[in-house]
Amino acid sequence: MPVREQLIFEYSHAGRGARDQWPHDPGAAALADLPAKLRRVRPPELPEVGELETVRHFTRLSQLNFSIDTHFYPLGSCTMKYNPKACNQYAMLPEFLARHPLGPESHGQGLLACLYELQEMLKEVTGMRGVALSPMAGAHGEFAGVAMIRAYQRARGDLKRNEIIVPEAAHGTNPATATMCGCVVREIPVDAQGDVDLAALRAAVGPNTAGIMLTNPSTLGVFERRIGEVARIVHEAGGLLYYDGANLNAILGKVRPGDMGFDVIHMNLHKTFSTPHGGGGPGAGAVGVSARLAPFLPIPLVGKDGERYRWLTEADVPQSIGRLSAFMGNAGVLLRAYIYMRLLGREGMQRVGEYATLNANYLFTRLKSAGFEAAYPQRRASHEFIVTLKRQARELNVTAMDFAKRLLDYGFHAPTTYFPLLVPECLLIEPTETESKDVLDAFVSAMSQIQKEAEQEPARVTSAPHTMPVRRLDDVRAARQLDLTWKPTAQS
Amino acid sequence: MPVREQLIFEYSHAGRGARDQWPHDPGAAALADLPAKLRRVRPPELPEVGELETVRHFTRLSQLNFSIDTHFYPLGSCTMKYNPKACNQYAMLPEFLARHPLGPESHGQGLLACLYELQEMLKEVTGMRGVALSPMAGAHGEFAGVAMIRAYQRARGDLKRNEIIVPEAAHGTNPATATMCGCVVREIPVDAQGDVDLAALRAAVGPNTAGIMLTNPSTLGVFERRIGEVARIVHEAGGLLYYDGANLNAILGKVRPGDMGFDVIHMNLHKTFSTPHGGGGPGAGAVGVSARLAPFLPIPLVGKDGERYRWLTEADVPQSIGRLSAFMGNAGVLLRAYIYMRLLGREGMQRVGEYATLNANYLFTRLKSAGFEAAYPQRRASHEFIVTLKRQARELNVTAMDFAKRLLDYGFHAPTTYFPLLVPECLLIEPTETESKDVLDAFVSAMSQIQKEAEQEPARVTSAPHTMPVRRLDDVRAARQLDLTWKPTAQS
Amino acid sequence: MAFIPHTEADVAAMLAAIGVAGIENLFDEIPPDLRVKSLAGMPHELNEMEIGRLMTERARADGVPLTFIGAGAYEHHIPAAVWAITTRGEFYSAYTPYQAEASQGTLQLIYEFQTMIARLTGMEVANASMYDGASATAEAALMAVRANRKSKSARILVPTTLHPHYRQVAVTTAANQGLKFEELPFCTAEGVTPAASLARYDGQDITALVIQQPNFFGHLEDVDALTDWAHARAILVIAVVNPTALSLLKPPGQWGSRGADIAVGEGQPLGVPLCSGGPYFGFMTTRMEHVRQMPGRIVGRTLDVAGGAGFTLTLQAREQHIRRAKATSNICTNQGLLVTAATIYMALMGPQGLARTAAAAHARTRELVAALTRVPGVRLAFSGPYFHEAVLQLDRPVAPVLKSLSSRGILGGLDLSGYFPELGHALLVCATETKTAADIDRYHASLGEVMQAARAA
Amino acid sequence: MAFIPHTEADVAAMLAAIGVAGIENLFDEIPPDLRVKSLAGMPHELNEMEIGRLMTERARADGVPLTFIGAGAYEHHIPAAVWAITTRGEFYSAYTPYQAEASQGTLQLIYEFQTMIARLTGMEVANASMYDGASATAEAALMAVRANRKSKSARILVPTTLHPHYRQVAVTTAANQGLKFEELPFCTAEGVTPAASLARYDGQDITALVIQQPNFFGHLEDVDALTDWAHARAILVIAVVNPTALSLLKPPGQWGSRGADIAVGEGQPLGVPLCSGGPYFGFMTTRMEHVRQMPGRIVGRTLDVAGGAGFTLTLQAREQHIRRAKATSNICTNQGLLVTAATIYMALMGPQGLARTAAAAHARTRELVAALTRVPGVRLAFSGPYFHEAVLQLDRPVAPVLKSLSSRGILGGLDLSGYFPELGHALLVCATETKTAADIDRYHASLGEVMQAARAA
Ligand SMILES: Cc1ncc(COP(=O)(O)O)c(C=O)c1O
Ligand SMILES: Cc1ncc(COP(=O)(O)O)c(C=O)c1O
Repeated sequence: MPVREQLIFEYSHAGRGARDQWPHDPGAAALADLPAKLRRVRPPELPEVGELETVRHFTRLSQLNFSIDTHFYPLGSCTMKYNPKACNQYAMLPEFLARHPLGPESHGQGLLACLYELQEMLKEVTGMRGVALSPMAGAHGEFAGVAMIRAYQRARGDLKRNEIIVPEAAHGTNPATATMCGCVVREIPVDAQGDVDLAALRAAVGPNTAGIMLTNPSTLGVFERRIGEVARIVHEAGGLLYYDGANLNAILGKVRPGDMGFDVIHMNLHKTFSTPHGGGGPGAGAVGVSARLAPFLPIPLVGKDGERYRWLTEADVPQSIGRLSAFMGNAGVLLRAYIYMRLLGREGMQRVGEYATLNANYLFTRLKSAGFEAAYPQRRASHEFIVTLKRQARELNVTAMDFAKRLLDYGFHAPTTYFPLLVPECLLIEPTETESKDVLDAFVSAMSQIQKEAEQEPARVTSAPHTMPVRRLDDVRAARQLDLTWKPTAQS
Repeated sequence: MPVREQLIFEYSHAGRGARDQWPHDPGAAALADLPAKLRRVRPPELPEVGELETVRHFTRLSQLNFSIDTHFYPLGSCTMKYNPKACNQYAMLPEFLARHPLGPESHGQGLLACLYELQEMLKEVTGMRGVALSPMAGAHGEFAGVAMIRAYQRARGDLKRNEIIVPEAAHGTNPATATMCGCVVREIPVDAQGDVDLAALRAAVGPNTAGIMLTNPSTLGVFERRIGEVARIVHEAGGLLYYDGANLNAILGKVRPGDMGFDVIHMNLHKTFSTPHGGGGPGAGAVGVSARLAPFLPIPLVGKDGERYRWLTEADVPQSIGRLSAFMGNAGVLLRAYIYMRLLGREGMQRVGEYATLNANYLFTRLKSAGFEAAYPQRRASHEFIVTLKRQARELNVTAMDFAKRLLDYGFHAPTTYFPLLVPECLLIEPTETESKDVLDAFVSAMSQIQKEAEQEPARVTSAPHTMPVRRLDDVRAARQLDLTWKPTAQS
Repeated sequence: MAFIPHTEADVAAMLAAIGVAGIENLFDEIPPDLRVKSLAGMPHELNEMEIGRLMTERARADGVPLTFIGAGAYEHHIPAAVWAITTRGEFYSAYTPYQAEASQGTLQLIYEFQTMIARLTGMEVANASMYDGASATAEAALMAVRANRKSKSARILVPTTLHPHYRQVAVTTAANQGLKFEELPFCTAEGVTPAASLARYDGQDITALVIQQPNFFGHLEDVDALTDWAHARAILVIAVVNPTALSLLKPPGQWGSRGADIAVGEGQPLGVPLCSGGPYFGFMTTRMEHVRQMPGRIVGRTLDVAGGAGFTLTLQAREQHIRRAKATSNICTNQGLLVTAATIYMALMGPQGLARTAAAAHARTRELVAALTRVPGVRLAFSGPYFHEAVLQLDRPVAPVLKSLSSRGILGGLDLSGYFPELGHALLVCATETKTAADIDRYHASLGEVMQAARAA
Repeated sequence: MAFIPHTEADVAAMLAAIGVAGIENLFDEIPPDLRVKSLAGMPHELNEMEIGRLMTERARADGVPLTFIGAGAYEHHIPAAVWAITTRGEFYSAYTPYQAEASQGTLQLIYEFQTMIARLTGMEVANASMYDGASATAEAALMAVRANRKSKSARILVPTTLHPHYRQVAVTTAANQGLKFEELPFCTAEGVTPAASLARYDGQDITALVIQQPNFFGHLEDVDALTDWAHARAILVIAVVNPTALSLLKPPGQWGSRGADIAVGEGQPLGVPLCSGGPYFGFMTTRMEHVRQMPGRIVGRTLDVAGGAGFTLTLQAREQHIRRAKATSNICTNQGLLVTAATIYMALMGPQGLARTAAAAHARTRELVAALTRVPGVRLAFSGPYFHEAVLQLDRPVAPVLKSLSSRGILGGLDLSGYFPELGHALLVCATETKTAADIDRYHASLGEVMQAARAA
C-alpha cells in the first residue's frame, strides 16, 4: 500500500488557487446591494491549492482504500458485488446530469420512463403491489415503511399500536427506525437454529403490536423457515410485517417477500441492485407495499397516463405519509439500478440468488473443512454465513478482530465483525455472486494461513495489520480526545 | 506501493467471459458465405475472464505506475506537466468520439473549427506561416519536416543535398529521422558552454547540406546564444533549419522559432501543450513551416471558405509530401491541445516559458547549493538542466542510475538519466511550470538525503529501489533471454 | 451470465465440495410453496450495447434546456477534475470505512470535509453527511429536541420562507416523535420573516427556531436579530444555509451575539450535478457541546499503535449499530460519494473561487432581474436584499408563460402559485455564474414575446 | 494563473534564491532582438466553464448521425469499463516506462498486449504499437527490406485492393529510402487480387508482397495462394489484417504453408472510438527470427535482483535513443494509451466475444446488402465472399445520394469514385454489430426514397 498522505490544508498557501475554475470577478459593485451586516467579514479558511496538487492529493488518497474494484470485500450484510461501469457511464450522460429536479415533465420523459419501469420491475421481483423510489438509503426506506404501517393503523383508528417487534439479531437500523417513528421496540430471541423463537413471538404480540421487522434470510445468514407461521401470528394479532431488504440478494428470483406475507419492504438498491457504496453512500432504499398500504406511499411517485409519464404528488396520493426528500430522492442512483436490472433482465435476476447462495455455501463448506467453526453448522448458508472464532479467542487469545486485521495484509477486506452481536467473536461473510471460485479458494487459504499463524506466532496476528498505510488505530483515543477538524496548531 | 499482480492469462478459465459485452450470436448460418479455407480453425487464445476480474486486474496494474497525477515526474526533455482534466472531459464528448473520419464536412464543422483555430494559434506562438496537424508524434513531425526540406530542394532541382547536420547532443529521433528520409547524418560537437561549435559547423556545411536539426534550448538545457549565426551559416550554404520543438516549453511566449530563422519545426503537443503521455503515447507532432515550405505540407490540412471549414487535400496542396496517416492524425489529441491552448490563452502562453524557466533555475540553484555539480554551471538553466554525478560515481561508486532508482523510494520519479550521452553520469531535470515550490524543495531534500546515504551507506542507494513492487530489474537478462509473450508453460 | 464468472466446471466442483446435486438443493430450507414461479413481468436481459443505446436515446429525448430554476438546486460549473477523481473505483466502490486501516483514503477525505464545512459555516464540528438538505433540516429539529434540555415542548418555529419541501420533509420525519412545527408568517413587502412577528411567542416553551438564509425566495433574513431573540429565550437556533452563499454571507457561527446552535444545508451546489434531484448530500454542523447529540457518522483523527496519525470513525456510540433503539438517528448509509465530490470541489475553488462563484451568480441574477423586469407586466415581488434568486410578479398566470418558454428551450423558473397562492402570479428565478449575458438576453427576448402574445390572445 | 501554483511570495523567494531581480532576467541569454513582442493573434484565456460550453456547443453542432461508413475505421460497441480504466491518471498521465520499477503497471499491460496480439495474429512476437494501421504498413515495408537479405531491389508489391490511404502513407514514408511500391491489379468481377496476375513477376527480385485481408472492398483474398507464391520466390509476405476479423478468419501466422512474415493492422476496432480518425494504434507482429528488425518498443519479462519476475523495455538497441541514425525506425512516442484500451477490450471480449462481434457485424452487413440491393438501381459490385463490408454499384453518381442521406441523418457509406474511378458509381458500405434491424430498415427506406427522387428529377 502507498504511504500516508498529508492533509490538503498542509498544501495550502495564501493566494494559491486553481484559477481556471473561478468565474470572472464581477467586481465589488455587483455586491453593493448586500447589506454589510449580513456579509461575511473573513473569507472561509478553505485550502488554497492548485489544480495539480488537488488532483494528486485526492488520487493518492484514493489509493489508500480497499474497494471492490481492487479487492475481494466479503463484508457480510453489505452485498459488495461488482458495480458495473456501464451503470455509471450511462447514468452520467450529460442530459441526465443537467436536468433540474423542478424542470417540467416535458423535459423529463426519458428519465421518468426509466423510473416508472424501475418501479414496475421492483414490484415484479418482490411481489409487492406498489413501489416508491424516493427513500435515499435502507434506513430511510425503513422509516418510510414503519411510517406507512403507523399511518395505515391510524387511518383505521387503531391508535394505540406503537410496538415494533424485532428479533435480537436485527440490524441496528431496525430498532432505531422504530424509535424514529415514535414506536417502542420489543426484542425477541432466536432459537439455537437461528429461527425466531415462536413462543416468544406469541408472547410479544398483542393489541399494541404495530408490526414486526424481519430480514429473511436473517442477519444470521439462515432462512427463517417458519416465516408463514410468523406472518400468521403477527397478522392475527393485528400487526403488519416489515421486510428489511438488505438480504434480498440471497433470494432474488427464488422467493418474493410479497409471497412470504410481508406487507411492506425496503430494498437496498445499493446492495441487491449493485449501485455503488461510494465509501458510505449514496444508496437508495425503495419501498414496496401490499395493496393495503399503497395509499400511504411517500411522494413523489411516477405515474403513466397513456404514453406520458408524470409525477404523482399529494393530489394523487392524498393519504401519503408525505415527502422524504427535497426532491425525488437519489435519481442518479435509481438510474444506475435501472440499468443494472435491465442488463440482468428476467434471466439474470434468477441467477443472482442462485450464485450468491452457491458462493456462500461453497465458502462455508470449505471454511468448515479447514477447521473453522460455523455458528449454525446444521443450516444451509444463505448468501452469507457466520463463523465464530470463540475458540481461537479463548485458547489462543486471537480475536475475530485480529483475524479481520490480518486479512487486510493478505489482500482481502475483512468480513463484518461482531455483528450480529449475539454470536461471540463472529465473522459474517458474504462473498456475493460476482466473485469467482479462485477468489474464494484464495480466501480460504488466507484464513487457514492466519489460523496457522495464530497457533504458531500469535503476535503476528494480534498486531496486524502490518502492510497498510497505518498500523492498528486507537479507537478509544479517537473517542476520548476528539480531533474532528484540523487546526493549524494541532500536531499533524 | 502495491504488490505484484498476476497476469491476466492466469485468471483465465475456459468458458468464462464478460458476456454482457458480447453481441447476440447470429448463428452459424450468418457465416455460411465465408469459405472454410479462409476461416480460423482454433479460436485465438485470448484470456477468458469476467468483467470484475478484468476491472480489478487493470485497476491494480494502474496502481503500480508512477504518473503526474500521483508523483512529481521531472523527466528531462519530456515536459511532464499537469494534463488538465477538462481537456480529457471535453475531448471525449460523445459527438466527438462518434464522428467517423470519412464522414462529410457537414457533420464536422464543430471539429473542423477547433482544428482550424488550433492551426492558427500554433502559427501565432511559433511565428511560422503554415501548420499541419496530422503527424502523430514528435518523431513523425520530424519526418514530415525533413521530408519537406527534401521535397523543397528537389522541387528546385537541388538533387544532391542529402546531408543532415545534428549537434552531438541531439535527441536520437533527429539522426534516426534523417535516415528515414534517406539522408546521411553529420554530427558536430558543442563547445564547453554547450553552444554549437561554429567552426565545426562551418566545416560541415556545403553543397550537400540539406539542413540542420536543432533544438533551442538544446538538450543540454541551455539556450543556443548564437542561433542567428548558426542560421546564417546554414542558410548561406543552401541548407534549411529544422527546429525540434521538444523544448518549446522553455521559450513559449518568449521567443518564436520562426523569429530565430527556422524554416520548419515540429511541436510535441504532448509536451508543450499538455496532452497526456498515456504511458508511451499517443502524442501529436504538428509541424510548422515558413512560407517557402508551405506548399509541401502533409495532407490533410484544414481550410476555411467563408464561414465553412473543409479539408484540404491533394487537389489543394498538389506539392504536398503526401499523407502520413490513414486519416487525419490524432484528432482526439489535437482537441485536447486545442482546449489547453484556449484555457491558457495569450496570457497563459506567456507564463508557460516564464514559470517553467523559473522552476528550473530555482531547482538548479538549490541543487548547486546542496553540492551537486552542474554540467554547465555558468549558464542559465532553460526549462531543464543537467546535473552530473561523475564525482559520486568515481569516489563513491554510486551512479546516476543509483540515484535515479533511490529517488523512486523517496516518492519521486527519476529525472532522465544518461541523456544526453556526452555528459557523463548525468541527470537531465525538468520540473515544468505546474509544480509548486514545495515540491521542488522536497525534491532537493531527497537528493541531499540520498547524497548522505551514498556517503554513509552506499549499498542502500546502489541496491535501490526498496519500496517498489519489484526490485531492480535485470535488463541484460531481458535482452538475452527474450520472453516477449506469455506461454502457459513459462514460469510465471 | 452477466457479472457471474462461474464456468460449468466451477459450478460442478463447487457443488461437489458442498455435497449437493444442484444449486436448487441449496434452497431446500425454503418452503416449496413460497418459491417464485416466474418473473414474467421482468423484461429479458439486455447486453451493455443495447442498454447503452436505450439510455442514450432517453437522455437525448430530455435534452438540455437553458435553465433559470433554482429553488434549492443550483446549476454551477463543476470542474472536470471533480468527477474524474470521484468516480475512481477506490472511492466509488468502497463501503463505509469500517475497517479503518484499509480505508484511510475515504476517512482522511471525510476529515478534510468536516474541517472545510466547519470553516465555511463558522461552526465547531461537522458530520460526514445526511441524505440531503431537507432531511438534514428534519434531523436538526430532532437533534434540537435532544439538545435543548431546558425545553419540554418539542415546538419548533419554522418560517414560511423556509423551502416548502423542507418543511414537508421535517413534518414527515419528525411528526411521529411528537414534534410540532409552527409556521411564522412573512412580510409580503420584503419577503422575509420580521423579527417583530416573534413577539407572540415570548414566554412560551419553544425548543428551536429555524432560520433559512437566503430564504426560499432568495431574500435575506435579519439573522442576527432572529438569533438573538431566540437565544434570549433559551431557544436553539437551527440555521439552514446555502454553502456557496456562505462565502459571502455571515456564517451561522457568527449570527447574533452567540451564533447558531446547529447549521445544516444542501451540499449540492458544491460540485454535485442537478441530476433531477439527487444524489445530493446534506451537511450538518454544531457546537462541540452538542456533538454527542448529532446524528450521522463522524471521523476523528487518532494514533496507531506505532504512534503515527490515522483516521477512524468515532463517537459511534451515538449510532444505530451500537445504540440501536436509543441512537441519535437511524441513518446508516449516507451520501459519501457526494462528500468526496464536494471536498474536491471546495479544494479546487478555495475561498476566493467560492466567493467569486457566489458573486458572479449574484451579479447574473441581478442582471436577469433587471432585464426581465423591463418586460411589461413583470416586476420584482419584494423589496430588500436578495441573493442569487428572486421572486418576480407577473400580471398573468405563470404556468402558461413557462410552458411557452419551455417550448423554446428555456426553463424560466419555478411557478410559486401552488406553494404560495397568496403571492398571486409569482415566479422564482435564478441565474448562476453559468449564465452568460447572451443567455439572459435570450430569456428576456423570449419572455417579452411570450408576454406580448399572451396579452394579445 | 491556470495550472501554475506559484504565489507572489513563492516567486519572490525563488528569485531571491536564484539571485535575480525578476523572471525576465532568466532570459538574459536570449538575444533581445529575438524576443516576442506580442501574441496578439492568440485569443484571450478562457476559464474551464467557458471552454466547456464552447466545446459542448461545437460537439452538438456535429451531432451523432447513423453511420454506415467503414473503410478502415469501424464503429464497435466499447464496454464502459474500457475507458473508465484507461483514463485513470496512473495510465493516462504516465510517460513511456523508462523507469521500469516505477512503471510495472504499464509494462505488464504491454506484455499482456503483445501476447494477445501475437495470439490473435498467430505470429510469434508483437511490438508495443505503431502510430496507426497505415504507418504500421509503411514500417513493415521498411522492415521487410531490412529483413529480406536475399533481395536487393526494395520492390514491394502492393495490391490495388489495399486501403488507398495505406498505400499513400507507405509511399510518403518509404520513398525517400528508395522503396518502390508496385501496384497489383484487381479482378473487377470479384474485387480481389488474382494469384495468377502475379506470374509476370516470376524471376524478378521482389522484396515483399503486401496482402490485406479483408481487402479495402471488404472482399476476401486468397491468402494461402498469394503467400505460397511469394514464399516460393523468397519474397516476404506482409499481412495487413483487421483484428476483429481475425477472430473468424485464418490468422496470418497460418497463411499458406509457412505463414506471413510480418503482420500489421489497425487496432482501432479493439475498443477505440472513431474520433475523426485518431488516436488509434497500429499493431505489428513478426516471427522471432526477425524481431531485431522490428521497429518500436518491445517489453520483455525478466527477473529482479531478488529473483522475482518483472517487466522492462527490451531490445532497445534497435531504437533511436540508442542506435540513433542506425535505428530500425525513428519512432519514439507510440500510441500507448490506445494499447491500454485495446488490452482491456480484448480481455473483456475474450475469444468468444470477439468472434461474436465479428459474426454479428458480418451478419448485419449481409442484411444491409440484402436490403439495399432491393432498391432499384442498386446492386452488389463484386461476387465472392466479403467480410463486414462490401461495395455497391449504383446506377447514378454516389455523391448526391450520400448528401441527401446525410441531410436525413444517415451517413450512407464511402463514395469510391475519387479512389477508383474505374468502378463507376461505387459505394462502400459497412454495418457492425452496433446496427439494429431498425437502423437497416431506416437506411433502406431512405435510400429507396432518395434514389426514386433522383430518378424523378
Ligand atoms: C440488515 C440491514 N438492514 C438495514 C441496513 C440499512 O441500510 P442503509 O445502510 O442503506 O441505510 C443495512 C445496511 O448496512 C443492513 O445490513
Ligand atoms: C528532444 C526531443 N526530440 C524529439 C523527441 C521525439 O518526440 P516523440 O517522442 O513525440 O516522437 C523527443 C521525445 O522524447 C525529444 O525529447
